[in-house]
Amino acid sequence: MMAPDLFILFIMGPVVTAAFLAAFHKRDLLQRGVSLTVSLGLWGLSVVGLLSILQNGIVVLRMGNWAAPYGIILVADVLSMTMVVLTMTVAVAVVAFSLRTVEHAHQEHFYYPLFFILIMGVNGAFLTGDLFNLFVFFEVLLIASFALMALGSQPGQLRETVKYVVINLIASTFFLISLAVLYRTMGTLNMADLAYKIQMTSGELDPTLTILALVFLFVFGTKAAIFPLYFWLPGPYFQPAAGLSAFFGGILTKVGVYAIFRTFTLIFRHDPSVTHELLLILAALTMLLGVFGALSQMDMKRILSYHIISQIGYLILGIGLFTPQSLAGALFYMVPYVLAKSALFLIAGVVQAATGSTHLKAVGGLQSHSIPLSTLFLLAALSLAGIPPLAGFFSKFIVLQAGMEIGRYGYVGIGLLGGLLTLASMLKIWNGIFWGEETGDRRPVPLQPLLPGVVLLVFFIVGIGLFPGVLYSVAQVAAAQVSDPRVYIAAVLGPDVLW
Amino acid sequence: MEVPYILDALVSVLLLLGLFFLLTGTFGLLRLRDVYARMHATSKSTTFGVAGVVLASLFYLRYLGLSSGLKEFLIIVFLFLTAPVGAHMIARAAYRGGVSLWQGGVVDDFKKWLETSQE
Amino acid sequence: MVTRLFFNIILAFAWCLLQDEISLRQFVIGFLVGLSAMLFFPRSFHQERRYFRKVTLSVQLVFFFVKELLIANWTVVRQVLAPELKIQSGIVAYPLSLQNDVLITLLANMITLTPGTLSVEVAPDRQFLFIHFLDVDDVEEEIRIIKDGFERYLLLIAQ
Amino acid sequence: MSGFLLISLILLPLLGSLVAWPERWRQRLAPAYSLVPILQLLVVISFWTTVQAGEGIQCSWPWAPSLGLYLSFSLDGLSWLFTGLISGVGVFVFVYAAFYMADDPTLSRLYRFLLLFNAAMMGVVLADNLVLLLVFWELTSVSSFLLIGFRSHRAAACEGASKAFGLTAIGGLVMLFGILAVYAEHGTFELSVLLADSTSISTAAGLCFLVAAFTKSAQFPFHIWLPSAMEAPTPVSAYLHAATMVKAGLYLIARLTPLFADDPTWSATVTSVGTVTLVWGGVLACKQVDLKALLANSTVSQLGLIVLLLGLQTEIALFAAVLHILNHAAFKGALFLTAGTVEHEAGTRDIRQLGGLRPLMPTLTVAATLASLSMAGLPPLGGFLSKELFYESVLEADLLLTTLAVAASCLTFLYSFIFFHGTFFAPAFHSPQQQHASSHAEQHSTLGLIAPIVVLSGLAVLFGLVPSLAEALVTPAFTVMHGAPPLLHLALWHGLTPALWLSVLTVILGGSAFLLRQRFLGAIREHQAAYSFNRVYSDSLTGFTRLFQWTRALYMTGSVTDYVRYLLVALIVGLSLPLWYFFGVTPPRVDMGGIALPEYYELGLAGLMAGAAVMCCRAHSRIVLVLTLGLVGALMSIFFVLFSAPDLALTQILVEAVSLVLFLMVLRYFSIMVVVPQPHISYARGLNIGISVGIGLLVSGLLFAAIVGPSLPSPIPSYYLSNSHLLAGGYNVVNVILVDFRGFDTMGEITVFSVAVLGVLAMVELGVRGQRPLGTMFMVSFPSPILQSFARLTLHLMLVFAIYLLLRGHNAPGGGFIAGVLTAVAMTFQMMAFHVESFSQEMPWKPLHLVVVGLLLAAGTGLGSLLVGYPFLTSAIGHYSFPLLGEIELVTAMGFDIGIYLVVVGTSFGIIRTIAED
Amino acid sequence: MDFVIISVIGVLFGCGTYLILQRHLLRVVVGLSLYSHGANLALMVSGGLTRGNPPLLTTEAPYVDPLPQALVLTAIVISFGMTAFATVLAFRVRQVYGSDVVDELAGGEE
Amino acid sequence: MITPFVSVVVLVGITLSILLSAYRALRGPTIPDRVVALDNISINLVAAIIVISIRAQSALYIDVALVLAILSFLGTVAAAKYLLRGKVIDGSPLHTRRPG
Ligand code: NA
Ligand code: NA
Repeated sequence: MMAPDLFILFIMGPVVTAAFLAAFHKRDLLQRGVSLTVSLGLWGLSVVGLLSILQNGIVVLRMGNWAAPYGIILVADVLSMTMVVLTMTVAVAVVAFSLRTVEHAHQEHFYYPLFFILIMGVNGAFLTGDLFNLFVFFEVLLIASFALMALGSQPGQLRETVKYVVINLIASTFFLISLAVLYRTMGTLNMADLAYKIQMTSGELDPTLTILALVFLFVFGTKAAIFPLYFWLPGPYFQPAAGLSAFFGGILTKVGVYAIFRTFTLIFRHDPSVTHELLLILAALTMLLGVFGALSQMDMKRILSYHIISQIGYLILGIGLFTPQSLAGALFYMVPYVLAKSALFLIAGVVQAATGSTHLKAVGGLQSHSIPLSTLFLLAALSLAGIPPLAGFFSKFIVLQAGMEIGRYGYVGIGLLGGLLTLASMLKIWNGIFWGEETGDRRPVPLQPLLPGVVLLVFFIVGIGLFPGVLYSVAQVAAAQVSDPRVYIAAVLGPDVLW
Repeated sequence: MEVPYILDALVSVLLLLGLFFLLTGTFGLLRLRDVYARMHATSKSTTFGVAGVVLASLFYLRYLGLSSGLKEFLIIVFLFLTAPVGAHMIARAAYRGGVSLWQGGVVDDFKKWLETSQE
Repeated sequence: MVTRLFFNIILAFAWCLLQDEISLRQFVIGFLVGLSAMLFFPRSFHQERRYFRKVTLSVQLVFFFVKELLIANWTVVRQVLAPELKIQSGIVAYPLSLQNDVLITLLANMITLTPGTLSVEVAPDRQFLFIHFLDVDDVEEEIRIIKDGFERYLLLIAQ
Repeated sequence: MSGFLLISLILLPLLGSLVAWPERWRQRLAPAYSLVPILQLLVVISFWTTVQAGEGIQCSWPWAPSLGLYLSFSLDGLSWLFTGLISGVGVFVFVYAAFYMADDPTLSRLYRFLLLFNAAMMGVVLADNLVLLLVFWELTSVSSFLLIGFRSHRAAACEGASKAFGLTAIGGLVMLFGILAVYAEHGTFELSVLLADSTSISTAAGLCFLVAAFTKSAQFPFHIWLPSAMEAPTPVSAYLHAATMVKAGLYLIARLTPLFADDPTWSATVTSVGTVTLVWGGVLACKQVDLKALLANSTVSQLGLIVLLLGLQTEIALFAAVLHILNHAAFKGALFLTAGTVEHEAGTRDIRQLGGLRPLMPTLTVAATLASLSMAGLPPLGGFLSKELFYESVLEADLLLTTLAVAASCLTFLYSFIFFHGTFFAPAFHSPQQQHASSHAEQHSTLGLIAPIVVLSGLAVLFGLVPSLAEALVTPAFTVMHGAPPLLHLALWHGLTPALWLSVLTVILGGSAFLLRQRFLGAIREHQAAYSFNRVYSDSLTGFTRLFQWTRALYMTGSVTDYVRYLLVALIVGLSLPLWYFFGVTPPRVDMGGIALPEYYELGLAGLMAGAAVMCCRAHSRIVLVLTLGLVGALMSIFFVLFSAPDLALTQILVEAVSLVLFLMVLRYFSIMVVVPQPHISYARGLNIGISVGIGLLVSGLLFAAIVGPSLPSPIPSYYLSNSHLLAGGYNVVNVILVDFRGFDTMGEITVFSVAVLGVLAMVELGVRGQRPLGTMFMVSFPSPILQSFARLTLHLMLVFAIYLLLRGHNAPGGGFIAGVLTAVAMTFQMMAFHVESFSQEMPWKPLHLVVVGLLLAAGTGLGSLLVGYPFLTSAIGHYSFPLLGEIELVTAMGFDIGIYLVVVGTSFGIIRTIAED
Repeated sequence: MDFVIISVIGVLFGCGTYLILQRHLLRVVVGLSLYSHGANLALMVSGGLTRGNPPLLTTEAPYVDPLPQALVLTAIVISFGMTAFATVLAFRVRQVYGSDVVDELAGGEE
Repeated sequence: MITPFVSVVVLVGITLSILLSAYRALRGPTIPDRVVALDNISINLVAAIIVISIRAQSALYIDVALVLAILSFLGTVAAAKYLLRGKVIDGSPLHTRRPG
């Protein structure tokens, strides 16, 4: 259906676009037009790509025509391609939102080029089948996010960028350390090759692998913001412009989650009773502490920032339960949650545009100001809180169903409690911003033009809620591919690999 | 690879000579009383010491056919060009930065000139 | 134009040095490389004339310098390793006859590399070169060597 | 066909709620929404024969079969009764609302929310799939939330809405747990399958459903949300919070009753919760002075009564339960609407300020009194019938229950009388002017505000006078619950049964309490319970928020130092355990083969490196810090030389040079040469040192484990070594890896590098300039002619050297990056010797363009291979001969390398220039 | 040799940590640089520090493992970009805030 | 064949020389002293690289030595300029700044 070579476009398309836009960084119309066109085009392409993979199986690209494990390969399986589709969906929404909201000075200072580099890094991280290459793409998305976070050089931005930079660079260093240990022990960096070698050995590497699993968990967990590594997140994610917050909050931490997902299903599956049990404990603590933090806040964007953490907990829970159903659940969780989170951050941006603040005490009564806005918020927020029949409900439903099936009632209970507290904090935002006294200055900004991006995201939230079976069947295929590493290994190393 | 003993001896002597001057420069750096005096040691002895070592490698590697020795020559030229410029830059910076001569110096034309040109 | 050509030829030779191979092929490549470097990184050049005389003088200067250098290092070794340090140092203004910056640079460098002296500063009007003397007892002797030795050669080259 | 008719009950309101009239006619067309419940009622009536015959209607569509989800609906007697209630009461409420909010511009929105609720409620009672039921169940909560908070500018409304949503959401989540448990046990969500299956659901799952039912039906201790929900407009209160939504819980209990027929835990839980709610609600109702609050608490109490009956599970009790559901809907609907009309006309709902409305509103007085009397359980009204059955049920049970039942009925009697007496019959409280004003208002009072009440209380009377009507309506529902048609028959006169005597006793006690109410009511009303459940709720809410704020403030200090500490301590703690296991529990056999022994000078260099690192820590002035860092970098390159890595050594040195310049350039913005006082040895310093030592040991330990632990052989190095020239045309394997084998890494790497310049440009050019640097404290001095002449001479030599390194990169140490940084160093040196602009303005290009061209060149080299049908970055080798130059080997990877070169030159130069110009 | 280098890496990481935990932003940046030096050495160690010729096919076998060298090169370049960014960030923070003391940059959590 | 042995001796000697210079770099007392000491160290490192390449019988590291010499010079000049003017690279002499 889709030529395998075209999958490179999800990585190289953005970078060529970025270079082009950087060259013409003062051309206003060009910047916006090209950005929208390219993001829409890549979005469409990503959907076609996903369909193609669902139909024809995993696509493997050899960079430079070198076979694994010698060259770098890109692997587009359902999991990674779903992430790419998700990324591009959010990207389209963010670009649509940015067209109207990005300050002219910021646009002239490489807002769009940096954003496309960010997309390149994210897509690269999702698609790569090589751990060192994953490191490289992590760095790509990191430096793009550094630059975007600091864009504007306001004191608050610079301050938070410092935190973000320091923490992430530390994590990156340990990523390198773990790669060093990995190469020393396993003699390869290719994920499929690693998985293959681990499958072929009989336990003598297990202690080393457990150590490695923990270092990788530290690295990816820091990026994903799980307990006890999440402390850095809320501050920096509060700062940037709303469109970026949406992308950061929606997609960036998910790269870390994806990496955990990938490594803990493909590579570190030697001793789930240690590694995955640890994931479960961390997931529970992440879920609770994140939402506790959210409840303690009085600003919409801050509440949303803390919620990122809490929701990460659910995803890790799905991975930690480590059954095909729970993995499908984790992937299913990812999609609506990312959509809702991004939509909510964009809505926060609209609120900011309309009133100049997102603080619950400074704003109020927006419901009467814009019914579409408040409806969109409610749909996204209730989805996040897991209220049926919105997509978020089924996310929670599937993960918890998986937990019930293997009798992990405690974690199911914590998951439900987390859902309740999420609802409480969403209601807090609703009460503070959309209901209550009409406070806060109203700026004469037409809000309707800011909404198409949000509408797109909410459309999918509602759509998935009404037809959960579609995404679930995708998630099941993904889970089937992920649960049995042999599928992945055979796709990468060739079907005639010796077992 | 084997080398004729005369080359072996030449290289060893040059190396040891180089080391000797390098160490001399460093001793000067440690012993002399102010930064200007110390720079005398490093700009001359150290440069000379490196030159000795480079010469050793020039002969050695050229004999082994690994190098025509032209690049080593380039290094020597470069070192002899840069060491004084560097010393000059530090000296003027130190002087203007207020690092005084040891014991105030017996003669200081520079100070006089600076004072008159400031007026 | 001539200066540039001369410089370009120097660059081509430098290329051959780097390649460890002096041949026409490398020279041509070196010339092209040097040309492109000069095209993409254009900088102004001083006018230079009478190369051959200058080259001869330069070679003489090099030999003179190497001789002084050897003496210098021995002096420094003696001073550094002497059991007692009884050095009276100071900065002396040396009146310059040269006016060309490149040649002043060469002079200053050679002064630094010779015993007991170190160039500290050139006056902006090129009137003086300020030299740090490790031992001010030898000032006259040193200044004579500079005046009659290094600076004389350089003045000849400058003409 | 009947299936579609069935789901039309849900689709009609759902579609209706999506209809938005155009702004101009919105107010006038709003009442048209009332057509929906009317149509629904007709549909419900059309099912009468089916239900009467004891049959049901089932329909099902696949939704997400892989998840066990089906859109399956079923109608039986029980759901039919509820559909009737929803649509029937709906008709009255919709009509009433049209008049009640005639001039309110939000009426249309109210209708749409009500329709949404209506659809959800229909869904709850019709859903056959448990998940589907939960979907509608939560939808009722959402619509209730929107309706309670309808007057969103009032803080109390928002608070009430959240409280209702929050508490019912607890139920929803617990129910989800129960549903999942059921699925884990039985593998299905279909109610009909579960009900048909003889294997019963486990008690634990059952209790989950009960919690949901209790929250929804405002059972103790979740009852607190219902009085707060009275902030909703009165039609909403009548519809949701009296007649329908609160009965969803009852529906759920009733629906599941057959499954728990012999479950004592279920029965005991339901009965006891119902009893407590019954009594406690009655007490609270008596205390109230607000008409709606009184009714709300009475609703709590009445719901408790029904729950109690459902828990008893006897035939009489179940029959009484369904009967009372019907009766309660009628009289409570009427009473809520009465409260609304009274407020609408008199402007207040405070019972102490009301009174004497009888002459002004005679019709309303009659209707409301009859409804109240029905609630009080007096004959010949509907309430009497159900109360008689209630007494019979408790008499069958035990004495304690009977006593409590009588007490509760007395309370019911009392508050019913307080309600209608206080409103209509008590002496007027108003001053004459107010009286006049309200009577003036009453003349405008339309039929629409009275008629629905009259009809509803008429129904309450009718159910008493014609018991067979009520019996006919509830029998199908009862049959579903009980599994068999009822043996008993309703009649007003049952003979002198014990139940009748209890009724008499109730009237006597209740009547005396009413007469004596002045003695104690005032005192009770004044006396605020020291600790109500509402207080518990709000205090725990604020308490938790404070706790969360406090704990967050404890660790979220905003200081990056703290965050780094957490991170590293987590790492130390997390990794030391497996490392201990690795070395301590299963010590590996150390294989020293292949590990080279160090030479003396290598040890010395290692010591130097360690010393330099420590020197960095101890450097007091920043410039020494920076220079020492440069020393560390230089030593790194020596290590690379020792490790036979010339490319790395070159790269490291050059990078160090540029970094050094960069550091020195920004240094002037920091306090220069000021000796930074070392912090005193303190807790923090000790902690820092501890963490530092820990991390150092940890990293060493980690690598030590990697070295001594088992390892697998790698085919990769030998592959690279044997194929680098053969397949990729390069002798420098490292460079071939960089531009070919793993060229994709390099693509990412130069992207990182390019972004650095974009980020720096943006960071420096945007935002405020801030304070000027401390440059003024330095002596102004002229540029050094010595340096300048030297710079002039060396620029092109260095450039030629750079190009030499670039071109030879594929076969010898060098390559795009090294050449690029060397070029940047050369340019930096020019800028140092001259002014930044005197150099940069002479250049015929801009750094940004160089970056872009380089990036596009690198990308283009890779993408070019796509055009000829090879994967991205596939390289090609060609040999070409040129005049004078001879034969030259060209590899496309060279294009890639040149791209790298351009990016690196542009970026390095761009960054340095940007800072220099600032 | 491996063990010597491992010890050096440990020292680099220890000192890096100490600097990262210092009060001044510039020291933090220097600490991060020490970290990346340590990580690069670790990558070198991962190839096994066997004595051999550089992986240039113009010299004679045995060669050392070329892959770690390529990885380190990439890592050096990336960390160079990162350090450049971080340095300029520190400088802008100092400019805009008037302070580079990390404690004074605390906040942002309300 | 005494060169291999002599080269080790020389390398140890150079290491010693570097260590002694490091003492000056630590002691100071003035910043220029430290700069001079660090410059001396890097020149010693150049010598070390050359000796290592003699030991390894490889000309590959000559380039490294050359580049290190360049770095050493550049660092010294940069530090000197920093000490002298606070600015490593001077802005426009005419103070023609871009607006912004
Ligand atoms: Na508010
Ligand atoms: Na590279």
